[in-house]
Amino acid sequence: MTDDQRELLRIENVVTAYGRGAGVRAVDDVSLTLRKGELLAVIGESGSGKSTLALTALRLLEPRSGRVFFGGEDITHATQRALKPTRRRMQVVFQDPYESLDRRFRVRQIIEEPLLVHGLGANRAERLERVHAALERTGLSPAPLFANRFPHQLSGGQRQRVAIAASLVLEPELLIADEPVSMLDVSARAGVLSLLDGLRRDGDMAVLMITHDLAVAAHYADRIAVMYLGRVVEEGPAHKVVRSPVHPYTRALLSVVPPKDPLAPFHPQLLEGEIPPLTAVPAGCRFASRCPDVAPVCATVDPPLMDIGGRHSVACTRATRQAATPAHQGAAE
Amino acid sequence: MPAALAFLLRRVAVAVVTVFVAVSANFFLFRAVPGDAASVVKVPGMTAEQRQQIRAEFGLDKPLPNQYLSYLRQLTHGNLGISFENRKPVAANLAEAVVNTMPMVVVGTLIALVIGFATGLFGAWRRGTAVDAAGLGTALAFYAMPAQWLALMLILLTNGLFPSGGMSDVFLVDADFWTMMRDRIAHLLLPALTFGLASYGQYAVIIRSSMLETLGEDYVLTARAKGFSNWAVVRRHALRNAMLPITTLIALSLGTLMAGAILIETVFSWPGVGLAIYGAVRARDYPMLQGAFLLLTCSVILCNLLADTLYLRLDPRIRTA
Amino acid sequence: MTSAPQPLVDARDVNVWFDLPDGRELHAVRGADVRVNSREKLGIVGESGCGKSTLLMALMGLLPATASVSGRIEVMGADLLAGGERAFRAHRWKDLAIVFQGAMNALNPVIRVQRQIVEALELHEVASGMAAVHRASDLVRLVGLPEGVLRKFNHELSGGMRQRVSLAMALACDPRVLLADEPTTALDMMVAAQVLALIDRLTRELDLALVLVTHDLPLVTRTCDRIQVMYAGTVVESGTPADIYHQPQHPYTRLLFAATADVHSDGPDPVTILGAPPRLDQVVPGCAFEPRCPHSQARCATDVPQPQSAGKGRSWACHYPGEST
Amino acid sequence: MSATTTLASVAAPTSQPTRPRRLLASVRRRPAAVAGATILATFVILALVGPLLTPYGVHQRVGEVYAHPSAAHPLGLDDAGVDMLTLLIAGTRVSLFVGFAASVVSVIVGGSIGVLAGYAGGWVDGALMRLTDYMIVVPALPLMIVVATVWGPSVVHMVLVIGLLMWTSTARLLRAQVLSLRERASVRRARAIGCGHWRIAFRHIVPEVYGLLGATTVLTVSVAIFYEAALSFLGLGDPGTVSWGRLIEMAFERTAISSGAWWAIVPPGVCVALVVLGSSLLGNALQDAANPRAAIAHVSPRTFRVRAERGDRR
Amino acid sequence: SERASDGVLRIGDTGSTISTLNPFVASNVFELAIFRYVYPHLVQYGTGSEIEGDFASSYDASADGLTWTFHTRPGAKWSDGKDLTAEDAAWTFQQILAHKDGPTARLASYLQHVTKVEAGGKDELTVTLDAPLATALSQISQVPILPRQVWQEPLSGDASQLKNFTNDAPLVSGGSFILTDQKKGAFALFKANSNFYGRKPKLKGFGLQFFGSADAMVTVLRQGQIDVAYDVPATAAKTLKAEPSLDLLTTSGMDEDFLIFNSSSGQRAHPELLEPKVREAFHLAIDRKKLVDVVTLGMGAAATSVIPPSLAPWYDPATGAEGLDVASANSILDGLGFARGSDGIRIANGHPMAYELLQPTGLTGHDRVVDLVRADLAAIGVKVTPKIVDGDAFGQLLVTPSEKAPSYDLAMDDWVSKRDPDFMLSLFTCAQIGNRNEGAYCSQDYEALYNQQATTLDSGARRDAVVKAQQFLDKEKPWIPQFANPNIIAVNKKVKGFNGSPFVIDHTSRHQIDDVRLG
Ligand SMILES: Nc1ncnc2c1ncn2[C@@H]1O[C@H](COP(=O)(O)OP(=O)(O)OP(=O)(O)O)[C@@H](O)[C@H]1O
Ligand SMILES: Nc1ncnc2c1ncn2[C@@H]1O[C@H](COP(=O)(O)OP(=O)(O)OP(=O)(O)O)[C@@H](O)[C@H]1O
Ligand SMILES: [Mg+2]
Ligand SMILES: [Mg+2]
Repeated sequence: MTDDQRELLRIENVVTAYGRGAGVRAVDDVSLTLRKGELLAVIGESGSGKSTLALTALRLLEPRSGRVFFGGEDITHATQRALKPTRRRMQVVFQDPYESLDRRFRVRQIIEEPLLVHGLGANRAERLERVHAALERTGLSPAPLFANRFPHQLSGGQRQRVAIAASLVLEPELLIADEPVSMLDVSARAGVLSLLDGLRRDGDMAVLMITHDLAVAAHYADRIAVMYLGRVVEEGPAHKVVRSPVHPYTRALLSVVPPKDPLAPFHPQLLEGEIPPLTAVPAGCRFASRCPDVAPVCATVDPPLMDIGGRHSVACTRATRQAATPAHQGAAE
Repeated sequence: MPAALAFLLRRVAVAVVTVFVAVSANFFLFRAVPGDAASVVKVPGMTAEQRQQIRAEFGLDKPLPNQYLSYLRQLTHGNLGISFENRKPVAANLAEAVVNTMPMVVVGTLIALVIGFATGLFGAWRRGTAVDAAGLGTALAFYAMPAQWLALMLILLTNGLFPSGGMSDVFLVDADFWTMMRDRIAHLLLPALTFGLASYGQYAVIIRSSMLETLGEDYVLTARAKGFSNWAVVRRHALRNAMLPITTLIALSLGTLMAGAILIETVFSWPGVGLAIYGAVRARDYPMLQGAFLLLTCSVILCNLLADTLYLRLDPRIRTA
Repeated sequence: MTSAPQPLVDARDVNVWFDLPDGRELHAVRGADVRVNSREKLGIVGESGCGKSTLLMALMGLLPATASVSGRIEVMGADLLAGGERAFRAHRWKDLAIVFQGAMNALNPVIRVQRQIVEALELHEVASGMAAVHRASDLVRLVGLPEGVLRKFNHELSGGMRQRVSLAMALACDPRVLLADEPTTALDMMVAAQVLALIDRLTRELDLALVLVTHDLPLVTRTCDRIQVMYAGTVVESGTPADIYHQPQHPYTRLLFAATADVHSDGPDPVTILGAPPRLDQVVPGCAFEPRCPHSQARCATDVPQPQSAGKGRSWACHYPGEST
Repeated sequence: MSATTTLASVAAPTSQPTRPRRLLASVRRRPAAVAGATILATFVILALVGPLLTPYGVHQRVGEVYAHPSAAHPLGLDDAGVDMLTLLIAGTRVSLFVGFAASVVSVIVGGSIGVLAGYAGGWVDGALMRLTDYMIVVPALPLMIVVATVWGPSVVHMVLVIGLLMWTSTARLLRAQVLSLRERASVRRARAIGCGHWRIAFRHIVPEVYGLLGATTVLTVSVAIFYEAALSFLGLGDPGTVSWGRLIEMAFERTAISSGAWWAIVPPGVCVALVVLGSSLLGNALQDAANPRAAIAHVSPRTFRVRAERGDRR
Repeated sequence: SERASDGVLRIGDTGSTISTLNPFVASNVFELAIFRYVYPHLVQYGTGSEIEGDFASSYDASADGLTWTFHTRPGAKWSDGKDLTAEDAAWTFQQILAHKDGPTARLASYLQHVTKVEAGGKDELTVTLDAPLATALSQISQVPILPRQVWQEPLSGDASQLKNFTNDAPLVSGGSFILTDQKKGAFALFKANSNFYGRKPKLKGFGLQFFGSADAMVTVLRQGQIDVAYDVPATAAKTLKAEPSLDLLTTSGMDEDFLIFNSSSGQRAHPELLEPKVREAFHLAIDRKKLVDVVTLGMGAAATSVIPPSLAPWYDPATGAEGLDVASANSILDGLGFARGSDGIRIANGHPMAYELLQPTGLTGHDRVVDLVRADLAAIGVKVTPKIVDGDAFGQLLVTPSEKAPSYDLAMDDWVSKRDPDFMLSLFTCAQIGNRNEGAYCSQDYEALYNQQATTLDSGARRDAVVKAQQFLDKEKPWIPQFANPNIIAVNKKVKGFNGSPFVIDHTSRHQIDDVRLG
C-alpha cells in the first residue's frame, strides 16, 4: 500500500479564527496528516488550539483558510448536508462524559441515534443488535444489562465507553478524541485508553487524540504533535518525540513530568513566564519569549515546520539550521 | 478605560435602538387601534364636515408616513402633542402627573427597600431557621397580594384614621406650612405604605437568594479561612457582590412598579401617572397615552442604562476584560 | 531540648458526616488520622470523592452547618474541636493557612488583590497601614509576581497568577502549616510545575510544614516526605514515598501506581482498577476496597481492617498486606 | 475477556432514580413546594367541584344587602344580596382559567421565541431580542389596558392580552438556556454525528428545557392571575362573568369598605394571594430543581456539630 | 381651625371630573355646572321645570313666537370690574353663530333656529328665530355669556385657536361665584362674587371634590370633611341612613335604562323584532319591580315611558302602565305562530328567536340588569346573548349613519332626561339617526307628533302633545323603558336650604348652591 492510499485525514495550512473580521486565530497555519490505523496524539498547553483543530478537522468549524481533506476528498467548504456521508466516517468523543451524553436518553437510544440519523439498520431488531455489538466491543458486557440504563447510572469510565460505543456503531474510519480521559480518575483511565488503542489496532481505525498527559501520549500514540500558541512546533513518531525531543518547548514539557519512581532522577526545566495571549502574538518565533535557548534571530524569524528526517519535523530555527525541506512537502518518504 | 467605555457605548447604542423601536411602536400602536380622534372628541350633533375638520386639526387626514415623520419631528422638539381631552400640551399634563406620582413611588420604594433588605439579609444569614421561614413567608405573602386589594385592606384596617383619597385636603387653603405638610404626609401615608408593602417581597426574595448565592462562593470560604468572623465576612466580602443583581432588579422593576402605581392610584384617587394613563384610556386620549408610554418606556430604558453604569462602578469585571 | 517534638497538627480518628437533604447521612471521612510535624511535607492522595478536601476542611473547622464531626483535632497542642469556632478562628491563617482546590475563584472578584492580602495582615495584627502594603508587595515578589498584580482584580489574572496570589495570601501571616488542596489540577503542566516548584521552595525557605492534597501520584511522591493514601474516607496506607512505591502493602496503593503511565520509561501497559469506589452514604460492612480488590478473601467482606503501624509513620489497613499476583 | 465480566458485576454502583422522578422527589423534599402544590391542587379541585358546594346562583338575591356572615351564608352577602361563597367559588373557575390559559399562551409564545432566538442565533436572534427588549421596557399593565379596552372585555380577550404581553421573561430565560445547551458537548456530538437542525432542536435541546418550561408556566400563572385581578379591577373584566378580580372591583365600586362589609373584600383577595403564593412557591421550587445551583453557604451563624460517637473503626 | 371651610359648602362626587374650562370643548356635567356659576346666563331653570330670569330680569316673545326680547340687568360688572351688558351677550351669541360649523359647534347646537341676535342698547337684547319654538328659552338657558375681554383673542379670525384655549382658573367671572382654583380630576373651589348682579349667595364659597371611589367619599362624609355627597351608591344608603348627622335625600332620578330594538329599515335578519306585538310581549315579560329591587336596591322606580316619572308635569302615568304578565306575553307570541323549538326557544320567520344584546361597559350594575332581563325573556322562549363592548364602540355601533344599517339586534343603554321633554322625544326623530337615535327608529307619524310639541308655545296644549308623543312611542316601542335609577344625595344636617330634587346639579340652574346656608 502506498502512503497516499493510507492517508485518511490531511490538514493543509489551516487557519481557524473566532470572532468577526480577522478574529482570534486559535489555529494558525497548521498542517497535519493522519494515516489509516494511526494514533496521533496532539499535546500542548491550554489554549494552544488543540480543540479548535479537532473541531476544524470535524468540520464543526469552518477554517478561514487552508484545506481539509478526508479520505482524499476536499471537505474544507462542504455544506453540512454534503458532509453527512462523511460524518459517518469520522466520529468524535469529548472530554466530559457527564456532559456529552444526553441525560434523558437511555444508553440504547444514545447508541442507536447515529444509526437512525444515517438510516442504518433495517429495523429495530437489527439496530439493537448493532447497539449490543458496539457495547460488547467497548467492554460493556453483557450488553443488555447496560443498554437500558441512563448515563447517570454509570460510572465515568463506563460513560466514556458508551460515548465511544456510540461512535463505533457507525464503524468510522477516524475517531477524534478530545481529552477522553482527563475527567476520569486514574483508576479508570487505563481502561478507556487501552480500549481506544485496541480498537484502532484491530479495526484499522485512525485516532486523533488530544491530551494534556504526556505519559499517555508517549505510551499509546504512534505519532505526537506538540502545539504551541496555535502552531504545531514539533511532530513526529511518538518514541522520537519523547525520547529525543528537538524543540525546546517539547524538551521542557517532558522534563517537568516526574517519573513514577520517586527515587529516579528528576530535573525539571521550568520555563519562565506565560504564554502570550493570542491577541498579541509576537513577531518572529512564538516561543522566543520563553525559550531557554533563544537566539537573536528568533525575535524576527518565524520558523516553519521543517522535516529533520524520519517523518520528524520541528519548527525551530536552531534545530533546523541544517535546513531540511518544509515538513508537509517532504511528507512523502 | 477603553473597555469600560466600549461597554457603556454598547449599552447606549442598545438603549438608543430600543428607544427608537419604542418611539415607532408607540406611533403605530396607537394608529392601529380602531377609531380615531374624530370618533373620540365628543361633539353632539357633529357633522361629517366637523369630523373632517377635527381630523385635520390633529393631522389625521395626512398619509401615515407623513404623520410619522411629523411625529418624529415634533418629538425632537420635545413636543408630545396636544391632549384630546383637555387640549393642553401632553407634556404639561404628564409633568404634573409625574410630579404627583414621585413622592408616592419614592417613599414607597424606600419603604420596600428597607423592609426588603432587612428581611432578605436576615433570612440569608439565618437561613433555614424559623425566623428565616417566617420572614420569607411574610415577604412572599405580601408579594402575592394584589396591590389594589392590599390598599383596600389597609383602608379597612386603619378605619378612617388616615385619609384615603387624593393628595391633600382640597379645602385646606391658606393654611400654614406645617399644617399643609402634615396634611400631605397624612395623605401620602397609606398609598406609600401600600406601595412599599406590595413591592418589598420581591426585593426580599432576590436579596436573600443573591446573598445566599454569594455566601456559597469560594472567596467567602477563603475569607473565613483567613480568620474573619462570620459577620465580618458578610460585611467585607458578601454584601457588595450580592448588591449586583439587586441593582438590576431595582432598575427593571420600574416597569412593573407602574402596574402597582396604576392600581394604587386608582384606589386612593392619587392624581399620578397611573391614573393619568387610566383616564386617558377611558377617554381615548391617544396623544396623552402615546406620551405616557413614551415617558415610561424611556424612563425604564434610562434606568437600565443607569443600572449599567452603576454596575460598571460596582463590578470591575465589566470595567476591564 | 525536647526529645519528641510535638506535632503541629495532630488529628486522630476524624469522622465527618454530611446530612443529606433526604435525611440520610453521608459518611465522608471515616476515622482518618493526620499528623504533621514541623517542616514535614505530607501528601494525601486518593481518587476523587474519597474525602481529601473534607478532611482538610475539618482541620480548618470550615465544614458547613450540615456536617458533623467526631474525633480529636489538635493544632499546636490546642484541642480545637472542643473549643469550637472561636478556637479554630484563633489558629486560622496565623498557624494554618490554606490554598483551596480550584483557587480560580478564591479571590473576591470585586476587591483588588492588595486589599485582600492586607486585610488578612490587619486582622491578625501582623502589620497595618503602609507596613501592610509593603509586606503585601514583598509577598507577591516572593511568589514571583510583579508588584503590579496588587492593583489587579481576579479576572485580570491568569490561572497561574491566581494560584500564586493565593499562595502569597496564604503566606501573609507566616503560618506554621500550609494546606494545599490540589493546587495544580486546574493548571497546565508547565504552570503546574512552576507552582509546585514554588511551593516546594517556599516551604523549605520559610520552614513551613505542608499538607499537599492531590490525585497525581508521581507528583506527590516527588514533593512530599510522607504519603497517606486515602480510599473511601479512610487512610489505607501511609509511609515515605520510597516505602509506598517500592513496598506497597495495600493492594489499592499498588494498583494506583500500576494505573499510572510513565513518560520516562517503557513500562507495562497501565492497568484499570475495575469498578468504582463505594457510595459513602451507605454503611460498608468490611473493607471498603473489597469489591474491587483482586485478592479479596471472605474475611474482607465482613471485617473492617484496622490500621497496622510499623513505626515512623508507616502504616496500612489491610487484612492481607503485601499480597500480590 | 475476563475483565468485562467482572466489570459488569461491579458496575453501576450509583443507581439513581430517573430524571422526572428525581425532579419530583426533589420537589417533594421542599416543604415550600409541597405547600404550593397543595394550595394549587385545592383550588383546582374547588374550581372543578365548586358548583356542587353551594345551592345558590351567582345572581340570586338571597337576603339583605351586605348581610353579615351567618350559618347559611358563611361569607355573608354582597352588595346585591348574593351569597359571597357562591361568588367566590364561581370566581375560582374564571380566575384559574384565565391564569392557566394565559400562562400557557405566554409560555408557548415566549418558549418559541426563546428557543428560536437561542438556536438560530445571528440576525434572527438579534431581531427577536430587540423585540423582547422593547416588550420588557414597555409598561405591561398600561399596554394591557389599552389592548383590553380596544378589544372589549371578554375572558378570551383577557387570556390573550395577558398571554401575549408577558412572555418576555420566559423568552429570555429559554434563550439563555438554549444558548448554553447549544454549546453542550452532547449537542456538539449530535452535530458531529450528522443530526439535522430539527433533530438537534427537538430531540436534544427542547426536551432539556421542559423542566424549565414547566417551572415558568407555573410561575407565570401567578403573574397572569395578578394581571387578571388588575384588569378586572380597572373595569376591563368580562362583566358577564365572576372572577376574583371582579369581586374586588365590585366591593370597591360598591362601598363595601364604608359599609364595613369586610367579607366582601377579604376573601377574593385572600384567594388571589393564595394562588399567587402557591404557584410562585411551586414554580420556584421547580425552577430550582430543573436548574439546580449549589445550595451551600459558607457563612452561617450555625456551625458543624461535634459528635461524641466514634467512627466504625477500632 | 385653619380650614378655610367656614361658610364654604363642601361637595363631594365620584366619577365625573373637570378636565377643561373651555365651554366650547366641555361636555360633562360638572364642567357645565362651573359655567353656570361663573358665567351669566340670560335665563335659567327654577327649582322645578319652569324657566326664570337671570341676567335678563325679564323677557317677552312676539305673538308669532319668532322674536324674543330680553331686558338685562343694568349696571352689572364682571369680576375684573369691566361692565357686563347686553352687548356682551350679543357678542357671545354672534360669535357662536359665526363659527357654528366649526369650533363653536357645541354651543351653536343650542341656537339652531336662531337667525339673528342684536343688542338694543346696553340693557336689551333681541333674538330672532326662523320658527316658533317651544324650547326656545330652554335652549337659550344653556348658553353662557362670555367676557369679551378674555375671549376676543381666541375667537378672532377663523377661531381656529379656540379649541386649544385652556381658559385657566381664576376665570373672569360674571356669575354668583368666582372659580379660584381648580385641578383636573381633583377639585374646584369657588368664592362668592361680590360684583354679582343678582341676589347674593348666602355662602362664602363652595367647593367640589372628586373622589375616585364612593367608599372614599362616604368615609370623608361621615367624618364631616365634606358636607354633601352626590351620586351616593345605593349600597351605601343603609350605612348613611344610620348616621345621625346626615340626611339622605332619595328620589328616583332622571336616568332611565332602556332595552333598545334595532328598528332600522336595514335590519333584515330578524323582521319579527320590528313587529310592535313582539315588542309588546317583551315589555310584558320584563319584571320591572325585580329590576328596581335588585339593581337599585328598591330605591329607583319602574320606568314606563321615555319621559321619567320624576319629570312630573310632562310624564304620563297612564303610558305603558300594564305590569308584568308573562302569560299574556307568551300568548301574544303563540298567537303570532312563533312556536317553541325543542330547546324551548321560539322559531320566528324560520330562525330561532335568539338575539345578541349589545351592552356598553362602564354602566354600574348593568351586568345585573342584563342577567335579569335574560332570565325574563327566556321565560317567553326568547334567547338573549349579551355582548359587551367598550362605551365608545357601543356608541359607534348604535348610531351608524342611516345608509349603513346597524348590525346589532338588541341593545341596552341609559339616558338622562333633560328638564324639557323635548330632549327625550327628540331621540326618536329621523334627523337624529346617525347621532343620538339609537336603534335608528324613524316614523313620519311620530315626526308630526314631535314637531307639534316642539312648536306649541302654550304650555297646556304642549303637555297634551307631549303625552300623545309618549303614547305613540309606547305603542311602537322602539325602546322598552325598564327602570329609573335612584338619585341619592347625602347631606350634612348643618346644611340648610338644600334642594334635593331629582334635578340635581344639572347645570341648568344655580338654585342648588345659591339658596344654601350653613347652620
Ligand atoms: N468559541 C470561542 N470563541 C472565541 N474564542 C475561543 C472559542 N473557543 C476557543 N477560543 C479561544 O481559542 C483559543 C484556543 O482554544 P482551544 O479550545 O482550541 O484550546 P485547547 O488547546 O483545546 O485548550 P484546552 O486545553 O483548554 O482545551 C483559546 O485562546 C480560546 O480562548
Ligand atoms: N457539603 C457536602 N454535603 C454532602 N456531601 C458532601 C459535601 N461535601 C462533600 N461531600 C461528599 O463527601 C465526599 C468526599 O468529598 P471531598 O470533596 O472531600 O472529596 P475529595 O477527595 O476532595 O474529592 P476531589 O478529588 O474530587 O476533590 C464525596 O462523596 C462528596 O460527595
Ligand atoms: Mg480543549
Ligand atoms: Mg477535593
